[in-house]
Amino acid sequence: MSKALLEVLEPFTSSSEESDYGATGIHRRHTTTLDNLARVCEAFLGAGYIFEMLSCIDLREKEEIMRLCYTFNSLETADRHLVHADIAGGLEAESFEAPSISSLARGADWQERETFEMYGVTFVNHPELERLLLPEDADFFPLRKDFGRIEDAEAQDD
Amino acid sequence: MPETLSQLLDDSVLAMPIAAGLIMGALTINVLMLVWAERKVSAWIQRRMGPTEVGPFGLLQTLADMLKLISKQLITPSNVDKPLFHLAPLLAFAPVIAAVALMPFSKSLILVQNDFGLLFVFAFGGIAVIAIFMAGWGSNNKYALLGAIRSVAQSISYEIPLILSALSVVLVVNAMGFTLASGGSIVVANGLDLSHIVMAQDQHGLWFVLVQPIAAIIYFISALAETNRAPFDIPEAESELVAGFHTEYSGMRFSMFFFAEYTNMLIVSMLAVVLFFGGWDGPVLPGPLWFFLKSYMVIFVMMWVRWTFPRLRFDQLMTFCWKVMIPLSILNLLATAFVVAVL
Amino acid sequence: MGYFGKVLSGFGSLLTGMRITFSQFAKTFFGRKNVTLQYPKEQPKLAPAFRSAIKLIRFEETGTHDCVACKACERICPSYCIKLSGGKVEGIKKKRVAEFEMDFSLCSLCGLCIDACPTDTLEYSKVYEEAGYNRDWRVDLVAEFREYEAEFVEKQRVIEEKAATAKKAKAEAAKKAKEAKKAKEAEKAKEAEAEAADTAEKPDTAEKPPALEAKPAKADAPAKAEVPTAEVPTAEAPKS
Amino acid sequence: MTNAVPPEATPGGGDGEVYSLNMGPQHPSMHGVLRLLLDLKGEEVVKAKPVVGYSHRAHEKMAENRNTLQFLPNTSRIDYLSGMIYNLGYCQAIEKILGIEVSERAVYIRVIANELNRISSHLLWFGTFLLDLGGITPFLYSFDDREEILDILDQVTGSRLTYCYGRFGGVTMDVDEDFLARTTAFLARIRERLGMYDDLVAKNVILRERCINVGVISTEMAKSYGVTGPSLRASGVVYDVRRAEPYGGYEKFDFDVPVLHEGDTMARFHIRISEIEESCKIIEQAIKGIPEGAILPKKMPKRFKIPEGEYYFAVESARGHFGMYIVGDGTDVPAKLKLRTPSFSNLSAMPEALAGTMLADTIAIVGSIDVVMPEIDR
Repeated sequence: MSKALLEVLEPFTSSSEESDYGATGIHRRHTTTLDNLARVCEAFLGAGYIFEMLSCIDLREKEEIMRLCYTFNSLETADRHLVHADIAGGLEAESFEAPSISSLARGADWQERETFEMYGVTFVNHPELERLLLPEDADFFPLRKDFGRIEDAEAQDD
Repeated sequence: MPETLSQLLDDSVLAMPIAAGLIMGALTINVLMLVWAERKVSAWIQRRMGPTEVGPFGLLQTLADMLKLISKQLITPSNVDKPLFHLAPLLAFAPVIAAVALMPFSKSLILVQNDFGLLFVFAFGGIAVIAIFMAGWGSNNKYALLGAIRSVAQSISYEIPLILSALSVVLVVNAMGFTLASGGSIVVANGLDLSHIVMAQDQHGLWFVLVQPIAAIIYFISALAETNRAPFDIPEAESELVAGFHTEYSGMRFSMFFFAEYTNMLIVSMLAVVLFFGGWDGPVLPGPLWFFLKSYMVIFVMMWVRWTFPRLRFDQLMTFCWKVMIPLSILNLLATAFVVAVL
Repeated sequence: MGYFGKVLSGFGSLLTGMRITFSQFAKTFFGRKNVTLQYPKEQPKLAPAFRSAIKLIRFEETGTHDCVACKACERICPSYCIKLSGGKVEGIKKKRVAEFEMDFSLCSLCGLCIDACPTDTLEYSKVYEEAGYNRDWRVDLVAEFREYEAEFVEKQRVIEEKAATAKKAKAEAAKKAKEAKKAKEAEKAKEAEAEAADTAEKPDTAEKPPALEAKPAKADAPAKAEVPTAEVPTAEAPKS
Repeated sequence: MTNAVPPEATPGGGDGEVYSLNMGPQHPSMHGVLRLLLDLKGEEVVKAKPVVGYSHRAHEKMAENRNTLQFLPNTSRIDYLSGMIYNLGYCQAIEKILGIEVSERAVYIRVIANELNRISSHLLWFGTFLLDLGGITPFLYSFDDREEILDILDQVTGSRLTYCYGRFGGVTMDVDEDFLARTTAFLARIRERLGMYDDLVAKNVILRERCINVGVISTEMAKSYGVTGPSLRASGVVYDVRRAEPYGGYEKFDFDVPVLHEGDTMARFHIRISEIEESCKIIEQAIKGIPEGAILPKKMPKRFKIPEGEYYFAVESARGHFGMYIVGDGTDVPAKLKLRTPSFSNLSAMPEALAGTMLADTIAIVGSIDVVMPEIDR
């Protein structure tokens, strides 16, 4: 990881810490805000990194947030950066919104669609934010923690 | 003493039904054998066994398949153009029978003797295109329509080199002024008469494949395209068009297309034998047997080609036709004409 | 390479292809060798590791399985396709399985249950024609062992009784040995007082026999619990 | 997936020249259950829209409801064509998180199994790709070869497709001399066959016409879409997870990462064929160097609890970068397990790569990036 990139990232990230690559497979972890997400993404892509993965963690119950996790990786030497961006909102929150980065990294297009349908996170300015894997008329968000718990299913069976 | 079978039949009222029945029966058996052969050849090329269960060596497998197809319900999809949809298989089926009638199986075994046999065969071949287009258009299916459009463009394009290469042979026969001993009288060979072409080769002991090798190759490639055989099976390219023009057909209607396809193969290979491989000419064995043996050898090569190559793309197919085949066949024709004129 | 060169080399590549397919054709047609397995007529040779539906092992020594209904397999199964019940059986200490229902239509053949089994009584069967007319494919794995169960329980009871008596005997022997040792030690102390040079040999020889007797009894008891032997004479020999 | 014709697929501009064609999910050459909504102008593709999700099995949700060990059989079903690589990749991820030591012998066995699986996956791709182009015979030849691999793997794992061969800390079954001998014999065989395929297929003028300059994916485009695996290496980027982030003992082996710069279908074809050769090289070295020893650690914990934290481990599957993003919360059930599958990203680049091609090329291009639908849907 070059110093220059770190300096570019510095104003946009609220925290940035080294991670033990051997045990976690991640070199560095950053936390940013939704407003700065696009800047962070731009910085990484500008430094020749590729957008690798977008995921989401449902932490509504514990921390009242929906956490977006982006990883960026360098193709030349393994250098994986995990970027967190939290969307505030508890269990009762109606909607979750985040800026889309699909115009910067086109690979994010489908991954954002998947996150949208699985977690109900709306990506603003996404070119066609519609369901990817699930039927178009599905009105649930399967990967949220309160969906399809085994206890619920068992209770239903009984 | 009637000279040919057709003359024998001319004397009888039953001539037409008998001839038609003979042809139908022979062709049905031929198609059954060809489908079996295709499956066996493909299996052997692919290190498999092919049909083995029904009958000896699986010979009756196609018969069983045919019975199955006949007994199937005829499905007519709801939004098809009914007249076209129903007529197309018949139209594909009829001209191939007519074309076979013109073939000279031996000197005396010719069902219909015609001075312009070659032209008739090509003319009947042209009708098949209409049938395919009717099937594709009438099916009201995009895949079928695409297949039909491709088929029309392909057949019409490839007819040109096909005819041009055959024309080279006709030119040789006509210009060389072969004289044929026919029924006691001497006639000058007519290049458009199929039996005359054979007799010209027969009497001089020279197959035209040696005289016109380029024409033979062009003829063979164009014949593959004419019969929609791989690598030119673009009208029914199953990897993109499912089954092309006969996507919507099933049961007996489908088997009629199937029948036409395999009979077409027989016709073009018979014509190849007539034009380039000396027809019924051959030692020991009777003429018709030689004729069929040679035809089946040509068909074997067609099958061999089919199970070896990937398929061309549509635009490449047309490019190949217009930029390679047609210039080459014209060049060949001009060269032939030049040589013939000089000699 | 001009126009004709291209056409010719293309044509050449086609001929190469045809040569290859013809050589394969010849191998099948003239060499009479194909790669097909005519399945219903020929049976495939199953690898020794072949994984199919699980079954209970029939141990040679006992003539039956050794499932103790611990439910480790039921807990680990990712498809939740194992349901078993069982427990204490009258007369013997060992727990035994009563019902072992396995839904093969759900099983994914991962083998985690086999890894989890503490008594190693599960193995893959060699059934490979797994087809049926409906989806209900629940199999009672202990069904084939039921008729042996009473016999096994009886044998096990005998073994356990013997083990119990052996244990008693062993305990008594140990007690005796202890007493003997104490006596010897007392003696030894006395002797040590009397004679310092002779002490080393005597207690050794005196201690050995009880130790030998106690050891096999100790080692045998757990071994038998795991793999109970039907014919006991070999196991009995050291005890009597 | 109900609307047959989305609004944008209806004829544009009112000229009636553009029509939509629905390819799949039931179509002879759509790999698995891919559906392509094509807007065509004659034979030319104006717009292609892949519709996926027909084989969605909620692997990620299942991971959140099972403990780490129970998720093991799922892994080889994510991509059933390189199930071994996924299976062992998952094992390696958990081992790295928990710091479980893998014996040297197990590492070598895993490498052999992985590479055999990679070859079998590439052979299957070779066959089906040729099938897409209308060549049926090479398909059966390659399946004949693949059958041999399946037999070899069957001998040691007991199954032919969904292996579930790995365990945390090693593998389930040890290999014997017979296995190694068969593998060596297979390497000789496949090398000879590759020569044959080269003559029969790669040099064939029809195939070359069909493949060269068809479906070009530029380096920039590949990077932007996160295309990985052979498709990325055909576009001129030397990126192989086995090289970039060596895992599972790959650092011990000497192999090349083939790379071509054309980015077209033919380049992808050649990359996969060279990868089969490289895999052969790796297997050869592994067979030569395989040490004696145990295949599983003696003492293993019953439960594999993932410490609190976030982990990302990647392996190189036959199709590219397969990443597992695991979030642990101290229990043995992961709080989150995201599977970053290569085909997902590779297919997402397709709308752009397909626009402006011919209908027949569409099949060739989708075939050449080697998508496996269950892997996309998960």
